[in-house]
Amino acid sequence: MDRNQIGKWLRSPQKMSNKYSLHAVYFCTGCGIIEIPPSITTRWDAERFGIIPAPNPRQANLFLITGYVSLKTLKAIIRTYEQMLEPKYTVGFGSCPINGGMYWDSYNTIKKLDKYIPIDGWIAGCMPRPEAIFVAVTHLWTLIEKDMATGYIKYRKNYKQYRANQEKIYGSLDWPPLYK
Amino acid sequence: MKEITYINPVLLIAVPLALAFIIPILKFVWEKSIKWIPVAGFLFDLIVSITLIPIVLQKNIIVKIGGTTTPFSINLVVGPAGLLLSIMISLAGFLVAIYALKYIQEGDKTKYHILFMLLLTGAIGVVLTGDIFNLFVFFEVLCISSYALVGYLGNRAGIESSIKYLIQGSIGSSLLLVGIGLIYGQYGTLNMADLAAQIKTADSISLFVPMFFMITGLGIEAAIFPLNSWLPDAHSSAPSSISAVLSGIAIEVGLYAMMRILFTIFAAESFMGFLLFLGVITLLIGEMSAFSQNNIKRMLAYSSIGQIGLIVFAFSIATASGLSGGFFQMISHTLNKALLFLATGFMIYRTGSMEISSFRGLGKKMPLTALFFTIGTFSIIGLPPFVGFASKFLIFKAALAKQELLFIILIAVIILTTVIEGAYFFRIIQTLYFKESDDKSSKQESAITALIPMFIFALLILILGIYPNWIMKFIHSAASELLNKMSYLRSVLG
Amino acid sequence: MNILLMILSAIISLVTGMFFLGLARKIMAMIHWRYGPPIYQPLIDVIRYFHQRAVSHGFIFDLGIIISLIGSLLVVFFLPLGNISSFSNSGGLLVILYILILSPLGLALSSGESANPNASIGISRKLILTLSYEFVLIIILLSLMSQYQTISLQEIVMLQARKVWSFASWKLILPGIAYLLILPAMLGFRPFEIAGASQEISAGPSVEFGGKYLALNTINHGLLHFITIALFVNLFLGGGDLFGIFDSISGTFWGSFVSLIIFLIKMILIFVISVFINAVFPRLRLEQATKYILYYPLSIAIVGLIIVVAIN
Amino acid sequence: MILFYMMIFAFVGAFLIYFAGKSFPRIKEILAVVISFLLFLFVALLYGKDFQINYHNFLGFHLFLRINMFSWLFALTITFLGFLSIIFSLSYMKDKKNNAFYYMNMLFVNIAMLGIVLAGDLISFFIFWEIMSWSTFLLISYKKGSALPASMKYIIMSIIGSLSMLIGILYLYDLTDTTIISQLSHIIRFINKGDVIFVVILFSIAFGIKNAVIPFHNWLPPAHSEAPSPFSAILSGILIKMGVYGFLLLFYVIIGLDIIFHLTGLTIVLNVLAAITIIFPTFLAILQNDAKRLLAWSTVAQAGYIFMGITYGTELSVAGGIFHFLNHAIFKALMFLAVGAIEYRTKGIRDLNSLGGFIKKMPFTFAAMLIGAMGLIGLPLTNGFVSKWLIYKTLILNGSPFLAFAALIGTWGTILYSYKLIHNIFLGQLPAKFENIQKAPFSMKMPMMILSTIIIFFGILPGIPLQFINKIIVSFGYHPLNVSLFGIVSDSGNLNIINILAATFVIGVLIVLFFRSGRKSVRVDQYDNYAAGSFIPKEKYSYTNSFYAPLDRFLNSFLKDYIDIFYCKSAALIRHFCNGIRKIYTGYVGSYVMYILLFLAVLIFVQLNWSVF
Repeated sequence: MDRNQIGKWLRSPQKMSNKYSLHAVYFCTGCGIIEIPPSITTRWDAERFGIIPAPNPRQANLFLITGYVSLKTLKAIIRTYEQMLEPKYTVGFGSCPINGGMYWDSYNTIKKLDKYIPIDGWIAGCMPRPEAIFVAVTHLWTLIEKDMATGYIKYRKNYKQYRANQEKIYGSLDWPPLYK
Repeated sequence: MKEITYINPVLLIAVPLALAFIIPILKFVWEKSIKWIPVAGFLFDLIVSITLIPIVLQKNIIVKIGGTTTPFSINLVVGPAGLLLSIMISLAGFLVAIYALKYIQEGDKTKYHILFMLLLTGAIGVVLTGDIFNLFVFFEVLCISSYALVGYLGNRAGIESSIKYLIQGSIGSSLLLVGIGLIYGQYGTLNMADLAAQIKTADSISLFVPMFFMITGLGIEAAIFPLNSWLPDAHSSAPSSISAVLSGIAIEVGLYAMMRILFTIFAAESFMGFLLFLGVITLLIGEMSAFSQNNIKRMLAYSSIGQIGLIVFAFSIATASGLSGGFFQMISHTLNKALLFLATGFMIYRTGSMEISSFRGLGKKMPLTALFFTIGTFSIIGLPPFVGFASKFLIFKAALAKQELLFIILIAVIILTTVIEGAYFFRIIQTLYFKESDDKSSKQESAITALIPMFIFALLILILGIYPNWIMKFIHSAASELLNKMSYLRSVLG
Repeated sequence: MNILLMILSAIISLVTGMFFLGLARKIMAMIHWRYGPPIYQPLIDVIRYFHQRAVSHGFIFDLGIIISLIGSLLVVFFLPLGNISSFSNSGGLLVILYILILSPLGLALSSGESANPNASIGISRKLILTLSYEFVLIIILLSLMSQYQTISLQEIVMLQARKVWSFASWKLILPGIAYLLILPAMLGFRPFEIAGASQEISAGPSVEFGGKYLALNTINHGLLHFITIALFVNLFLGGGDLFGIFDSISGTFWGSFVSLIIFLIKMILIFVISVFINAVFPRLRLEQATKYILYYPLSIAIVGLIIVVAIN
Repeated sequence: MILFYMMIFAFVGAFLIYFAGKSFPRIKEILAVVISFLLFLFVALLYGKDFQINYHNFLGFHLFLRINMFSWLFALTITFLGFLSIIFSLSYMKDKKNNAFYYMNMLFVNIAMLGIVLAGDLISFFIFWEIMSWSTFLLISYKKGSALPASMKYIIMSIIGSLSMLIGILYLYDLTDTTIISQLSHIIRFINKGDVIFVVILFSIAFGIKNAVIPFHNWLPPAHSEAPSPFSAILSGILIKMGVYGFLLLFYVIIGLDIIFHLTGLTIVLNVLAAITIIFPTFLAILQNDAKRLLAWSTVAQAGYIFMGITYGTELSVAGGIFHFLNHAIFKALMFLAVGAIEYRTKGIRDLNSLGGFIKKMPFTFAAMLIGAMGLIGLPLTNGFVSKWLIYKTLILNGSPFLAFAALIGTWGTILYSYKLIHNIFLGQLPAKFENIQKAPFSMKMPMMILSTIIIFFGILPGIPLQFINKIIVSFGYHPLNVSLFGIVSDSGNLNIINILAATFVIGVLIVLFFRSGRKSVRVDQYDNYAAGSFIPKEKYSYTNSFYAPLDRFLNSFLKDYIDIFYCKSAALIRHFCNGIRKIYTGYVGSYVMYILLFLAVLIFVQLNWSVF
């Protein structure tokens, strides 16, 4: 961990601060959320690494999608994701967001979340342990370090396609497009 | 001393009286002209009275009728007080007569004009006479014609209140007559000055009883508190032009007669304390009764009771300034109340109802009438720069000049009544201007002959309100004449 | 000279404010038996916020937060920090009281324009809570001003150094206790963490703040901690005085330095106590908080004021 | 005679507007603006003059008009605000019927107020006072409907007040034999204390009613909220300040310092009343949901500050009171005008629960309202700050901490209701029905702009108005304040605005630079807002309805306008009683005859038994 290397801070304060100030949206999509409380409290203490749950998406830059994504939840996920400020990072937590997991043939869950919003990294497993979150975070640090956590840029670039995918499910969305 | 020539004040009574009796004859000759007769008569009176002012201000004019010397002749004493009232009477008579040109449409017009002239002639007689029995006679002329006029419209309410008025009025007249009789029995004279000379102070019971009889008798016409029950009915059911005269003139004449008797004949200083309270109670009762009235003419009638109470209060202060205040209040009340009744008359005529709520939106439909009405109310409440302010101001000033706690308390009561008065009059103003009427018909202004007298009244209210000094000298001398018994005696008896 | 002092006090207050925020998190973590973030974690957060691409809801959204920060910094200049005081002589406590208004008002305007009901609820709660503790605060300040017969904060500090700290004088101990009782409310700490309740109304007034807005807001938050406690230390604990031990070097550079250090140590002590309170209490409802403040601290403060007035 | 001709000119002008307005609609507006501007100009040119003239003779009283620094300041404020609100009326009244009547009465009120402050004797003071009362009555009634009971309340209170003043004047006249103010001030020292107190009480009722001091305030909230907004500005800005003028005139010109200082009991009572007048209306204002009613209660509270200032009686407090009068006239007029602009654009909506988000549509009005509210709260760099500072300081240092507490806590209440006003009108979500609201027209913007500028100007350079006020308090017999251009110097704590200004400016620039150096933010609309992941429901996503709900619940249980309730109850009682009295006239002639005979019988009986007469 290079948190106290002042030289790095002076060279790229943005990157460094993004790394060590990951505030997560406290958003409960599915059963995966059960792993969050232990990870932020005494046992694993995520605050050591500057990770705390943020009260709302405007103040957060990390989006953990914890568990299966139903059609109804997806709408909220898209909305929340769009309201987060750039740069922002998303991590799919558990196998359900990756491929539907045990809901692989359910009629109202999303199988591939990254069709709708960009995902910077995945934590596989059902369910992953809190340690996995920390592993994911260190990977995310690396990605940020190497300018590879660019999901939000991808989203902006391919917004038309994402929007089309979103609209395919819902017909039309309540809100106007984020980008022109 | 060089004799100054002047028109004989007898004409003030004689001309209208004669004209009144010409009317029925004229009816057969030229019917259209009869309604102009009162106008002409009172215009004449007005001019004559005004020309008399400078003379009267120097000394009282004594007119002897019947040849013999005072105290045995029938005589007229034209002092400032009498003349002041006679000017008011003829002014009101003149203007109301103009008003009546268009206003009186139904009933027997001949009767109306005769009675109207008789009423005011009687009033002039009362204020000018120097003889207690003549006073009674003129008083009866006034009363009887007003009984008849109250019932003039011939409807149920009119007749009913006319009868009521008649009953109470005749009781009053008889009491007055009894009083006069008792006095005559004791002193053998009817001349006021002579009586006054013989009665130094009213201390014996034989004097009090006739005094009480006379006060009660006159008090009925003067509408003092327990004696004024006829007034709301009578004033509200008479035609508005008559209500104007009754309210503006008749009760004030009654009051004047009463005060003349009290001050000049009996010099009853001790009785004034009682009248003070009576005045305030009359004021209080009048205004309070008016407060929740919905019938506008009744409201105005009750308001007249209140105003009379205030005048009684002012006279009962029994100082020169108090009497000036009283006289000024008389003038202002005549102007205000006549104006209000005249305006109300046409407002009722146009809406066909006496309910205040039916006057909604009249400010749009009859702008001038409503404006005059507003001026009248502002004045009667006592808002500057209208005449009502000056008169109330004088009364307050006179009362406070006594520097007694009693007067401060009484004035507090008067303030309360003024507040009540403000409350109900401002409510009408709001109704006139600020409430939307249901029907959207166009302007229906009063007839021009009605607007002219209203305009003159309003103008007088405004002018006297701004320049009260113009008449203050006259009023002061009227007050001192009434207050100063000895100078009256000297001027009459020589 | 004055400008140098201004810059100095601004820097001190900003640094101390951020330090307080970090300290609070660290202490809380320790009480939770956690390791906790580094003490400079709030600084990292602020840097991160500052580099994010924020959304704005309009001109007042920008202006309000700036006004808020201006207000807080202005107050700092009116507070004597040890012997350092930029212009604590232009208006005294009354001006401080008024400028203290600026900060919540700016925040209120800014979050009001964000058009989020959570923000409005938060502001409404904050204003009501402030109103209730302001009852107490005003009485406390009035007792002090009546006792010392001045409205200048600097003079109050000097008079304490000359005689005895207000908190130690029996006449002013009641106002001091009342101040301590409302201190958590002024700091927005836990029994009174009502306006910025993050779980209930999504951080209340700052719900739409992100990016540089949130950065300014966090700095402002630190400053408010600083101001509240500095005011207490100045009013009751004699400012930078330590029983007159360092009187001999007062007026010199080292004198000022020592007094500043003493001042900061006192502040940290008070702050730590407040954080302890924050750690052990649950949140109250607004009605409960208001009622509490209007019952206990207020009655204590009123008794204190009566004593002061009666004795003078 | 210039003063007299000015008044005549104005009165004639007012009538001219009415009659010209009937036939040529455009002319009346031009005339009204021109006349009010000329009045302002006249008064402004009279600066520094000190003379009095006898213009009329009324029932043996000589009526005077006079001008000096004291009346000049008030006259200038009156004509200035009158001019501005007439300009504001141009668009506000454009579509209304019968606006000739409105303009005429507007001028009447202004002239009457001018007459009050220029009156050189108490009789003309009273006459103008009454003219003001009735013309105000007509204007308050102007909007019909619920305005009618409001104006009734006003006029009844007003009559009570003016009559008690009349009694006071006449009582004073009996004692001193004069009503001329300049003579009264010499003679008054020969009157005994009891009489002075009596006169003060009588006058205080009148002035207290106009100045809305509790317990005489009940006419004000309905009257202010129901009057047309430009007139509310006048009403709140200067008309109720005639009470202030009256108090100043009574205490410091007529009675004078050396006597008023010895009436300690009286001043304590007045001070306590002032404190109550600050606190209760402030909290009642928080509960209001009608924008203008909120401002009206706020006016009552601010009038309390002024009253506190002028009755406390130190030079700082009197200066503060006069200055606060000036400031309050400016910012409250501004706020009423701003609400008027909203009312004009929304076709009469001023319910705080149904507005919101207007900052996007009427930014200028918002700025005006914000500056007005800042002045009202008394934030530094606005004018309200200096005047309140003066009052607080003297209250604290002269040993009245409880009064100071009332004043200071009132300020916090002020923040609450000001913010509620701003938030519920301008901030929050804009309801969809107001999507097409337009900006305020120029004739509304101009007065608001001028007033906002003055607020800031006086706030930064308080020395300018304070120099005039200094002259006034010197004429009252106080020592002058040590006023510099930017503040006040005194031995117990100075005020220096320039420091605050410089610091604000420097910090502001630094913070703005810092702020600008961050990434540029993206502008989003009100629907792009955090709503727990859902798209926000239109019309429902707003927190304007009962903004201070917890406080409302808390206060509603015990805070009511008890005095108004008392007055209304007693009015109902009087009405009931009056109805009872009317039953004396039974309509049955037999009882009438009985009254007559009973009267006679009682008179004779009493006289026979006790010979009272």
